[in-house]
Amino acid sequence: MMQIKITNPFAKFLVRIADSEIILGQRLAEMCSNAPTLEEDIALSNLGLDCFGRGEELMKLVSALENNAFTPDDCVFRRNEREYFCIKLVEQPNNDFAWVVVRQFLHDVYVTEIFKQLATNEHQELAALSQKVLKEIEYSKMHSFDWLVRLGRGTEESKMRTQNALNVMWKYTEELFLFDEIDKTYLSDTDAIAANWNLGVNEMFAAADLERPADKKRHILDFRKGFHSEFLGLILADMQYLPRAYPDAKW
Amino acid sequence: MMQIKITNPFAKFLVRIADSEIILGQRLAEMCSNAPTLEEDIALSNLGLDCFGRGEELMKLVSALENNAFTPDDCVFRRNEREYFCIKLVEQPNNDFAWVVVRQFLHDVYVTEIFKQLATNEHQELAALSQKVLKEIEYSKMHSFDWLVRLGRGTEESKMRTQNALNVMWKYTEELFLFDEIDKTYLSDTDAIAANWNLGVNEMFAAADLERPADKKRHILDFRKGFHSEFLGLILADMQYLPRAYPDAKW
Amino acid sequence: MDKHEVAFNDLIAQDLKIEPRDWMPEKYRKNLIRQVSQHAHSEIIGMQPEGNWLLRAPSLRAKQVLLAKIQDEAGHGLYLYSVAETLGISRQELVQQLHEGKAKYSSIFNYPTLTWADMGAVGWLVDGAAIVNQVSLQRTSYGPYARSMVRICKEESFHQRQGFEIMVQMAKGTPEQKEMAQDALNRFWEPSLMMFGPHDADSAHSSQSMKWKIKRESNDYLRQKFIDRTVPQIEFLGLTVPDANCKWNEETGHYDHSPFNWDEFWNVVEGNGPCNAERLEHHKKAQSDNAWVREAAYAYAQKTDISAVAQ
Amino acid sequence: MDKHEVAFNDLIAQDLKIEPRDWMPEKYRKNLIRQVSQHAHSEIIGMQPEGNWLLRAPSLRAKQVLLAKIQDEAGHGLYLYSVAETLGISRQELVQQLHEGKAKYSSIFNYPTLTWADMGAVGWLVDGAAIVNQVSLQRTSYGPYARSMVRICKEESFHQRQGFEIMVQMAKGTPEQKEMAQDALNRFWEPSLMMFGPHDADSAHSSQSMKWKIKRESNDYLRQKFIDRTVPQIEFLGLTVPDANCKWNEETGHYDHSPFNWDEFWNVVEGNGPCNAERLEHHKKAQSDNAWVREAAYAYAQKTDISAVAQ
Repeated sequence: MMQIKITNPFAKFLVRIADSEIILGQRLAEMCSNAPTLEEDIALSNLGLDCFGRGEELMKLVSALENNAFTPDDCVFRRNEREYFCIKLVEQPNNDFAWVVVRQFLHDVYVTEIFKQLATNEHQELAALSQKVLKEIEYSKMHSFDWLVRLGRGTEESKMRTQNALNVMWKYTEELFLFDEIDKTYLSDTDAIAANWNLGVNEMFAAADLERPADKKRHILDFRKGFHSEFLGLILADMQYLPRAYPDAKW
Repeated sequence: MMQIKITNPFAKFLVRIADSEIILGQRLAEMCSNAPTLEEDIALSNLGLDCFGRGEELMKLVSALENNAFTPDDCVFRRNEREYFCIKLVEQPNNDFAWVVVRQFLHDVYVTEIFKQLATNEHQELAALSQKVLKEIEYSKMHSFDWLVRLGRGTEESKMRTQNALNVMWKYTEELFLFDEIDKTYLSDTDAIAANWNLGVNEMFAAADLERPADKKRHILDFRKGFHSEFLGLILADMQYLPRAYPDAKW
Repeated sequence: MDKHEVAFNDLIAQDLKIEPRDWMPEKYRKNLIRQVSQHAHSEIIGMQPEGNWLLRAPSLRAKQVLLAKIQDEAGHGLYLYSVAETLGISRQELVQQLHEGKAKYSSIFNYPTLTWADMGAVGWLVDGAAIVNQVSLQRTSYGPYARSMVRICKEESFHQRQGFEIMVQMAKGTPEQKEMAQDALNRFWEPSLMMFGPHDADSAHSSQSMKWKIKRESNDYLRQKFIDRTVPQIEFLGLTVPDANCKWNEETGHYDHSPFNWDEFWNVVEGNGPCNAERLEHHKKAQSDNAWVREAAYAYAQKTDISAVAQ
Repeated sequence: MDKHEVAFNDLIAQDLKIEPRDWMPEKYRKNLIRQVSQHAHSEIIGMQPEGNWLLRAPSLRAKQVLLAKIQDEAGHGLYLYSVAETLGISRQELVQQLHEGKAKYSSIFNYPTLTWADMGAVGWLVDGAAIVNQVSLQRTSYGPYARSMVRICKEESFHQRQGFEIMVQMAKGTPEQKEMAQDALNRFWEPSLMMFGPHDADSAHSSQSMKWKIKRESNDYLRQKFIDRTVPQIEFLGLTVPDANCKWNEETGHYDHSPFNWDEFWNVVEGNGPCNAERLEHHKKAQSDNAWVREAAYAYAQKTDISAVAQ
């Protein structure tokens, strides 16, 4: 059994983002052949491909920072639930299409702010990657924003479903901003992230005629310590099955 | 990687039944905390426990016939899709409660006939086990029969859902009776199985006021050669995750 | 004080049982309904965190043990709902209260089960804490509840042993297994101690419940009993108590412990824990997805009744 | 013969393209709609057997390649629906015909994908067979269809290479991987050869289609071309052709093959194959589960149109 422990603080910081993108990619991949229209199927695949792409690039940096003790694939396919550090938001299921776009938008606004700050990071490769990612996310954000407006202002049913998805997933936005020392080391201004995120989502609430759910003090166990919703374990069971079942195989 | 190949013909025969019971158990376990009533939740758990129980006993016989080259757990948790030999019927999902009871009933009537013939098998242990199993199955069959009558004669909706589940799953009944040389070696009268099964299901159709779907010539690839529906692979991914992920661990 | 109340107080004073046919103060009835229904709902909602690992149980034995355990919990829930029914409330009403957030269940079930070791920790710690409480409730003043506790305790202690067995297997297993075992202990230790409820001084219902002998021992007493029993088991497992202040105190004859995070406790009780929304939603969905089945069963029963009359 | 028909026949005779604005015989139009829609539906339904392994793709690269491939198929479907639309039928009508079982799709997609090696076999054999057919259709007489084939062929041959790469990886991998590769080949070999359709003598639409140059090569010719190209690839992989009669024939200059199981072929075409019901049901469910989204988008478009007018 290969044991993958990430110890370098910069790698710890990056793997949080990498894991989040890969798990979101996995959720988007689930939508393949299940979208409302063929055009949307193609659009969601695009978003998924972008997630996997940047997830992989980030994982290469993580792997390099850990002296290539493991490959990016090892990192994705051989860590267990407690060794994953994705945000819980991206683990949430595709209960209906409203969940898909709400999850995407809340994520997009958040990572926009993260990558904006990383775009000027002194680590050249990371900075370059972040600049590229910002363009992808901008597209994704517009896409999910547009859908939220259409759903929020479409029919009674679409409004109700979208508000419901928001109410449920809102719970997983709090932890995004509970930055720890590691975050604060690599992000230039963590306060700005929360402030800008709030601007971004409030703009959407107004445009889509949706209600901002109440912010509450919660106890949901921090993703930075590898705490997850119960969904993650099930995602990993599928995702990791083959490499786990055939440990000697190359794919 | 442990390779589990079953070569003894008697073991090949038994593993078909064992696999079917275990996969059905897995489907019933999925219903845990999802049944229409608490009483039914308990009843379905009972059926599931019976499936796992007899699956394990049969797997012990398989293991013994293969000179204990592998344990019953190895056999369940370390064979892949193509090495499983369950009937496709039991792989079908719990789309709604009608699927659960239709699948159960079609299965129960079938294995009743199988175990009736095995109850007089010269293999003493198998005969004794079969006699015990027949009592369990009798209970299960009554239970699913009762539900089918209630659903078939309940509301418009329940009738429609039940007939639909029947129409879909009927397709997986044909292969049950395409007995091969191995089956014919260990079953005393394979013709009687099909005949009695037809009597049993026809009785149910009459009692539940449901329509018997048309029998057609089909090409669905025989489970006896390890051909499955796409559902099996996904069932195995969950079921086998832990033993695959931690090959050195004992549980 | 009317004669009914005198008779009731007399029964309580003599440590005799109150039975469904007996007169009882309205507040006693309400208090009991609250407690029994909370207990029943806990059994039912408690099926979910364990159900989460049912399909992934790593051996045939583990799978059967877990499924049988969850089935027992359903059975306990059923039994306890029927105890509540003797107090004049229907199962349907009880479930409605649960769905409306008016009735609570044990807050521990709002924590997620994240690895297989959690199946050990839940059985060993959560069922263990429950038993300590339930043993004391075998002497509760309401007869049907007291008798249900006798039966339930037997099964629960079986569950606890099975949970401990999983912990032994993990703690004595591979390094990864041991790590999972320690991690599960870390996560469930404090929440399971808080299961006994607030400290005696802060416990809203405690004093009246003790007077009526609904409750027989105080929260802190039971909690300490559980700690004193469990710490040696942790040592036996070769694991570390996840509380640096948890040491044997010669003076008190008990293990000390750090102050608990009651903010967290109340936050989770009030619905803001890791899985509160998911647990309730799961239960509601199972009910609503299957509404058509219950309607069909009802319709069939009506039809067959009518034809019975017609014959 | 009226002047339109003369002009049409003339274009066909000169190997020029028929364009949407051109007059065409009603049967030509219908025949084309049937063929193009069958092709479009095949792309769409073909997403499912591959989608089945998307969540289980065993490496980041494999996952991205597979997702991109399925996305391309959706794109091809979209493109082909729009080709059909130039013939005067809407996408909605086409999908309805699919759901009603009036329109077909390539029967190969009714086979299940049972192991990861199937992702190799599908890309290599199924896309490979499709390409052989599609290359010949680059010269089909209907302009939009011919042009779509040029673009689609480029992407398909990319897919085929990627499928072959998976086969190489598996065939040259561990013994289990090689076993999976051989098994996938065994299962997909004959069905992919039957993809070219019945023998020329038994092909219902062939002769008229050839006359109209919708179809440019016969089924048997294309099938033989595919076999001749693929057998050496099987040898390269170190795998065994799952047909003992498949040997090089010096006289014909082609590989021989055993007779095919046409009973199986027709049985699957008629809806009685391993996954026919599941494929169609999946497509219907995606449509019906998302009906509210399409309604919302429509309602929103209506509202914003009205407000545009009001301004």
